Amino acid sequence: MTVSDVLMVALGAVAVGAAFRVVRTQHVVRAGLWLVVALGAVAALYLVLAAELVAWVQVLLYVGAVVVLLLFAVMLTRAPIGASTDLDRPRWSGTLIGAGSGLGLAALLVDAYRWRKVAAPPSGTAERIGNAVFSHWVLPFEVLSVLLLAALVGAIVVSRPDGGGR
Amino acid sequence: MTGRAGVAWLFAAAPGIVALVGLVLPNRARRLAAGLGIAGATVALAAAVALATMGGAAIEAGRRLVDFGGLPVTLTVRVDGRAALVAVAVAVVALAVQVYSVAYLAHDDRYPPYAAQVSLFTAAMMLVVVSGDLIVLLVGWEVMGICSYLLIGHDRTLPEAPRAAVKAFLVTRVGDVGFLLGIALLGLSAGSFRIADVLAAHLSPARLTVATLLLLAGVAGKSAQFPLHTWLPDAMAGPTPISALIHAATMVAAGVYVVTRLYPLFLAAPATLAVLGVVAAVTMLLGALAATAQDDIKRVLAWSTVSQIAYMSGALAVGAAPVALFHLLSHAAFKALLFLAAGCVIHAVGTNSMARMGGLRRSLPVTFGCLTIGLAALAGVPPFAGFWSKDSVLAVAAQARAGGGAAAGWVGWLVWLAGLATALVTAWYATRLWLRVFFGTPRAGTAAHDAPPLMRWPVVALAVPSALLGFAGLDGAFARRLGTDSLVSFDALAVLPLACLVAGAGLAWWAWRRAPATDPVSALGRAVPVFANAFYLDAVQDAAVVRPALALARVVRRSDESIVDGTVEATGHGAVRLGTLVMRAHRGPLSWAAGAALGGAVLAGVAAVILVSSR
Amino acid sequence: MHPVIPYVTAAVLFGLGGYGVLVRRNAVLLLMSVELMLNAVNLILITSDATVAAVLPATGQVFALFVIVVAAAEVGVGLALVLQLYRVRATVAVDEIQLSESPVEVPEEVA
Amino acid sequence: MTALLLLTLLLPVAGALAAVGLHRRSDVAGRVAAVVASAGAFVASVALYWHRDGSGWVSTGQQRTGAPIAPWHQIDVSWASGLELRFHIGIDGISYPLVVLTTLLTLLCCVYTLWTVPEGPRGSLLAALLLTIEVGILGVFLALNLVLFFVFFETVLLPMYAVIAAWGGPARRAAARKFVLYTLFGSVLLLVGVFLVVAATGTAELTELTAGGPSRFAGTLGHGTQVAAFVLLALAFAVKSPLWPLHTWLPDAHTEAPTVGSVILAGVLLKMGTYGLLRVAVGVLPYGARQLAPALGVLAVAAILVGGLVCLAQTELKRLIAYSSVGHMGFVLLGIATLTTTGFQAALIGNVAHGVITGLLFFLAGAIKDRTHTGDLRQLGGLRERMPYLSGLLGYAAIASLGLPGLAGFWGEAFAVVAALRRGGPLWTILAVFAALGGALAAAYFLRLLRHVTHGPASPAGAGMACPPLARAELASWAPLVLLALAVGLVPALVLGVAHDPVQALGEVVLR
Amino acid sequence: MRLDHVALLPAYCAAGTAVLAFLADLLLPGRSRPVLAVTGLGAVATAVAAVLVGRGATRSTFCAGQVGCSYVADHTGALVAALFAALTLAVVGLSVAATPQLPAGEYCFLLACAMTGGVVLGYARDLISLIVALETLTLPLYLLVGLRRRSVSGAEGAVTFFVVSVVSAAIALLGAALLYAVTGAVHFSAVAAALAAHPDARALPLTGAAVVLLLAGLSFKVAAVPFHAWAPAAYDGAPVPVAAYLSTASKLGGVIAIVSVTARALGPSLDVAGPALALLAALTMTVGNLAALRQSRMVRLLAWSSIAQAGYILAPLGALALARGRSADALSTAVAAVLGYTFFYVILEVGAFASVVALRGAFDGGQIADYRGAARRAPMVTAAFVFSLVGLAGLPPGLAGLFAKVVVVRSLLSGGSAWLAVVVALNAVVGLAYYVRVAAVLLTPGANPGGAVRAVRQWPVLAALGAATLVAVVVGFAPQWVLDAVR
Repeated sequence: MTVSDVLMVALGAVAVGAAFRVVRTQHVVRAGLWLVVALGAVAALYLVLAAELVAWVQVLLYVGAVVVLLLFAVMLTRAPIGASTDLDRPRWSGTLIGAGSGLGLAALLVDAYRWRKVAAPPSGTAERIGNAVFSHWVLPFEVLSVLLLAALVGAIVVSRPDGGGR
Repeated sequence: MTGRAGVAWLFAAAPGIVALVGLVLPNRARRLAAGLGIAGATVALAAAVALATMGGAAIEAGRRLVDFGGLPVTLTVRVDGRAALVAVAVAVVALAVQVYSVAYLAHDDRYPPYAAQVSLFTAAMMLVVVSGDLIVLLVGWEVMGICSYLLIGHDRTLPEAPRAAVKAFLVTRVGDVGFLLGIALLGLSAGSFRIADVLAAHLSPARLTVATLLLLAGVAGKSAQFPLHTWLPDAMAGPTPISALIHAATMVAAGVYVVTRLYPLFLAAPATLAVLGVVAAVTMLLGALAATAQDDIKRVLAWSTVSQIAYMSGALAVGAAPVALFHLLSHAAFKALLFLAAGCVIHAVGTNSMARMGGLRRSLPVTFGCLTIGLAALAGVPPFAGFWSKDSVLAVAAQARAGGGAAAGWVGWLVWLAGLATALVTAWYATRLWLRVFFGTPRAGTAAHDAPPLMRWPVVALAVPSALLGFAGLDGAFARRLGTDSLVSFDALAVLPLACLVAGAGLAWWAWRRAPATDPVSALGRAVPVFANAFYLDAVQDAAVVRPALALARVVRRSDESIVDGTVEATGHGAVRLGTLVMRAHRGPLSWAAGAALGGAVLAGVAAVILVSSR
Repeated sequence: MHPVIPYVTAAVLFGLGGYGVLVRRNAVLLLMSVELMLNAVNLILITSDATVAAVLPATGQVFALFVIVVAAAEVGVGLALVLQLYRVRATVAVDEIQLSESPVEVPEEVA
Repeated sequence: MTALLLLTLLLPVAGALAAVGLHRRSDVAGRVAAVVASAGAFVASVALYWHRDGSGWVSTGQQRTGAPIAPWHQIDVSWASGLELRFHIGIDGISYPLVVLTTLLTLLCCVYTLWTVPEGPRGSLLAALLLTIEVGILGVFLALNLVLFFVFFETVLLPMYAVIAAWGGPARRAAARKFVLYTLFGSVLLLVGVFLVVAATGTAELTELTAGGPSRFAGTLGHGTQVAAFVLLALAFAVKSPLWPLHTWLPDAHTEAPTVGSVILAGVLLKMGTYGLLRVAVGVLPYGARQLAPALGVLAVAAILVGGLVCLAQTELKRLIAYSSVGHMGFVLLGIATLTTTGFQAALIGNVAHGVITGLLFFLAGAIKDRTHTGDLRQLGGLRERMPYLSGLLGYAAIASLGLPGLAGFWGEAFAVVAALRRGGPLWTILAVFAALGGALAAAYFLRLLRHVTHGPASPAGAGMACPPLARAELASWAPLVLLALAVGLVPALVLGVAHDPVQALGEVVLR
Repeated sequence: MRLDHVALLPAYCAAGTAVLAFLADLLLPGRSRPVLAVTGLGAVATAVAAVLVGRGATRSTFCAGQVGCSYVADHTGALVAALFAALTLAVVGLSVAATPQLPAGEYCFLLACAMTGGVVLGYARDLISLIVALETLTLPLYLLVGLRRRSVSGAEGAVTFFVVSVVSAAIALLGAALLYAVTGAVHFSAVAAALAAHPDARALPLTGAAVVLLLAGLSFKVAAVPFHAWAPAAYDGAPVPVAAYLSTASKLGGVIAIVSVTARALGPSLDVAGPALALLAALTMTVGNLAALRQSRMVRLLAWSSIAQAGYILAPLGALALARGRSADALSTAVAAVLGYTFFYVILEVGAFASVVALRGAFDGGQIADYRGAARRAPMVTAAFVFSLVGLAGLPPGLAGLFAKVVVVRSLLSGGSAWLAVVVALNAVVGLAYYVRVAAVLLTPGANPGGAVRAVRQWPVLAALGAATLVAVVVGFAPQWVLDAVR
């Protein structure tokens, strides 16, 4: 166990714990807040794994934007602030499938990697990633721009209030 | 094709063509139809007589009709002396029937099809007579069956006619199953269906026995031999001339004729001959005994036919085909005469029932005379035709008792004894009929008088051969045409049939004398219903064959609809039900869809892992 | 370092996300669960960069970036749709959205 | 002469298009166009006989060409090479009688439709559908490419469905559905079977596939494949023929179909199954055929017996005739199952005879039902009093159908029995005996039918009904069938003469 | 890095169409026809560009040295791109009936964005581009489904579609990520090379799971069982032209993605992918057909039938389940069969949906019973509809559909998968049961109680229908053109 291992275990525990709260809490707003914790812990994990740029993008985009968006949605749909009793459906099938997928995947990964040790990868600085993106991944980048544009326009047209002329 | 072969074809072709024309005539073209029918029969008769008198060697000519995978079917004519003589008999009877029918069915509004069917019947029989190919023979054989069906069912006023017609065809058809199989077996063994080839082929004894036994089934059907005789008495539902046609020269004679045609095969199969002998003996007595107790004049004659044909079978069973043919010819003459004369009686009194006849000899003198000749021939009174031929049959049977011939000795004994007993019974019932119809006090209400000339003349004409044909048996040329040197031989045993005749006739006369008003049959006491119902064989047949078949049919239909079709329908319904289940499974909220996707992925992953690990 | 630690973390996150997707009735909570799943994928991608000799360096991280952006776009669109649903139905409970018309109607004739 | 071949196939297409095109403007004109087109096709198909190589009408049986399929005329154009599909059509002695029968029956049906249109949409649409069906059937008989054969095999399904569903009796929907689904079940198996063969051999040309028999494709068409493919093809053709126990679509379809639909269905559509079995299944897969012939034979005899027994207990006129078809096709299939040249010949003539006779029977049954508005045997009766000619014709047709020698039906049935006996061995002997008994059964139920319908007392239900005499249309469309039944019965070489050589060659392939 | 702009021309055209549609709406506010016309023209231009580029030699761009290229403009790609453009054009034609109620500018923009994703999809040769392109194809469609205001079923359908799509995307991404974790590559050729080079990696259960998860995630797009449950709800909630797009273009995208990945990247792991696909195909066609038997709404019936059709589409790949089917030869046959079937299918499906639009308008497919008497009201449209249905059932006169089935069965038997061929064949029987039911209703004369057939007379709708029917007829008689095109 190296320092990074200890960190990863700790952050992983935080992420998993927070994620557990996200899917189990009876408070809609708290779920959003726990999500912040979980995503933050994952971002920290990225840092440990030397993916700096991704980590910061995660913090900015997820913690900054997505979660805020989600909380807005919670408010807009007039979700109760306090605890609710009817947030969940009967959960045996969800438990079965969720546990199956999670544990099965974990088993596969454990089977594949055992307790193997690897060297830490070179740091994923913005420069390196940027280089990679703009030397090899221009096509998806460009297509992504169309995607984002479509998402933008679409989200606007769908959320535009009624009586907008059309 | 030689000219004589062409003449031979004319036997069948003339009535056949006439029949086809007649079938499309409108119902009102009565005279034309009658003329056509008579013309057809006349041409056939002329041709037959010409060929019979021409003599000369047998004709065998033909051409290939079709080829079934190396099995050729040929349109072959094969005419020898026998065929020519039988053809003459057929033509004579046919002509007589055609002429007779004009008057007998004077008020029938569907005469053209009737006349055409009679012509077709004649043509079919002629085809059987002349054909040198078994398949073509089968054509004639079966067409006769269907003509009998049509003609028996002709009378629409009789409620039992359709039933009798169906019965006639079906019973013979059952026999024909065997006939077809027998022909097929022979044809396959010989590689050809030509009779000449079949006769020349070498068949193993077992195969030969099987084939001839199968043929025998068909013969029994057509010739009304036990156990397939049940159709014949019922066939009386047809018009009387048709009965004459069926009984005298066509249908029932065909069976016997075909056996003589293929006789070498039968001679080589002693087991078949033994079976034939047993059948003949049983049928002979059965028919004669049944004839004793009938009230319907036509039924008496019908049962007598059964019994008389059995004489021919008996002759065949003991190895004497010429004698069988001799009896066939004389029987053709007197049985046609009997039926046509009986028709005159029926025509005169308007009923078939002998209980309502009696004392008719004065009002119907011509009919009386002719019927008397016919009955005498039937009973075997010398010197009428039946005496000579029946005596010949008994003589050959007596000879066969010693064994060493074609058949075993016991077959000869059986046929001989049965023949003698039958001669007695025949004399008895012939006398009874004669007395009941023509003597005693008249029981009919209306004043009867002799039939019109068109009916009278054929009867008179037929009386001639009935009386005289027997003498032909003494003629060497005639015998040679039938295939033997001499037909008639007398020895000491010839007295026995005469004794039987006298005994039978005497018993009947005695019984009648005692009480002229009552039926002599009452002397038989409790046996009467048994005889009248022909030992209840109809009921047996009904219970053993008809009812089970119909029950089976109902079961099969029901199971076809419920099981076979039910499976199909169930498959369809099952698919729809499965569809309902699928839809019911999809009756969930959105999360169900997501769960299916995730769950499906998990399952697929598990499957893949198992697949990879098991490699 | 032992890559199995982040891998297992990712696997558990994915499972929790799946659980959330299936169990949550509130559409917004459902979206949050989806985000957990996508994060699990990203974590795997990032970790892979450390464990595999990639033919192109840092492909995993690039992939993860794209995934983050796609996920953001999806969330934006998804929330818009959820809000629209809320406008027409006044609820965001996903289990009130039925997959099939109810009741299942029975067509008249069968095979 | 290839133009004639094409004309035979295209004239009905043109007629169908013309009839559809005209149906709004003038229904009568559409029907006339259909009659003209079908008459043209008939003439063209008959004319195919001339200008061919090979022997005269009645073969001497001596000369033989080597290949089982030696077309008189053929057209061979590539269509879709990726699917091994070639537009390869040709005619030979085996297909010629069936082709002429098809064009003849369609012509007669179109003529019939000229005067009599069953209740439903316009008559010209019915005529157009009949012509479309004709194209499909002709295509099946003419195709020399397996894939093309399959395409044409499928072509008839929907038009026939439409004919039943639009012009049929009260329960037409269900009957039509059953027909189309059941027979599609058969044809999809055909599809699989065809491509099993094509995948194994790499060709779909019938001439090539049948040419060398097993030797040519010995390496590629293994025994297992042959058996599997034969099972599939035999199932497909058994459904179409139909063979017991796959027959239950037939009675329903016939009972509900309009008269002309029944005539086409029984007259020629069923023949696609038997023809396919003979030409494709047996011709291409002789080993498979040899392996499965006993099973086929047993089922065929079962069909004969079951068909006969059900008829004996049947109470509906058209259903009875339909079940009698099951029995008759049983004889045809028995002939094929024997795998002897005798059996093949019997099957061929049985096919044609059944087409002619059952076509006539359905015409007559339709006429009776039209007049009395019932098909229930118990309510019919005394027909010969009220409609003597109709009942006479019915009697004729029934007698022909029960296999009376001298009429067309005899040859096929008798020689199927002969062929079974020829095959020898206990099994086939027993089959022959039972088949012959089935023939007696046929007599029983047809005479029962006649006893109910023509003989017997007039039924109270039908007594008061007005019974129009036979119309000109009826006579015109029946007369050829009446004559053919007699002509084929008297001169079987009309059908078999041309078939002798190809059957002989086929027999050699199969028995090698 | 030099870009080959010629190769990228179709993608540019598609993206340009989106921009132009948006601009047209800005410049001509409130008028829908010009916007639609511009979009249609853009689609035509895209198709032309794709065909022109495809006729030349194969062009590659966005290459990473030896590793491989992200974008390869070969003729299959050109066919796919042209097909996407043509389908978009047809849907634009159908949308004429819808735009009075929908915002034309945004509608066309989203449609064009989806087309862009589809066009790129055909050319994409790495997992990242593939998934991004697929998302670009899909994401606008959620919005299009939900675009109709105040439509409960539209909003519900959109959310359903969205949720299942996102979950499936997560699954596909998981598969892709694991595949990357195993192989270290995302370019198809590199993945295949890595899998081929490392048998031990191939033997890893993780690899098997990765392969299957990737395919499972992608199967969502073709609406294969069990990733199908969104389809009926989404189709029924969407405007009919959008449903047409979902069942054709979107499905085409899924097919291309699966085929691309299977044939180009997973070659060495087909022993895992093959059985999975075979099972998927068999399950999909069976469930789809059985469920379709029980539908009473027209669009739902078409949705279920398109699920069943997805099963047929995937079936040829099921031949890869057997070793005999995994030769390079059999693989290319199977791929050609998939593409060929898809081609025939999309044409017939467009015809069917176009007929629904022509008979009922763009928003409500209605009950099947509502179509009674359609033959009298609109005989030609009904004839085209029946033709399409019959074609989908795979029977003459719908020769296109018949040959489609033939293609599938042939490729299956070439691969030795007779069992799957029999499953396909039996499913065709079940399929006919409902197609023929619909056709019978259409042709049944008789009173139409609600007067529910509202024939649409706008020419673009009829033109789209006519064109689809015409193409179906032509390729029915000349199937070889299609077979050559997909080879």
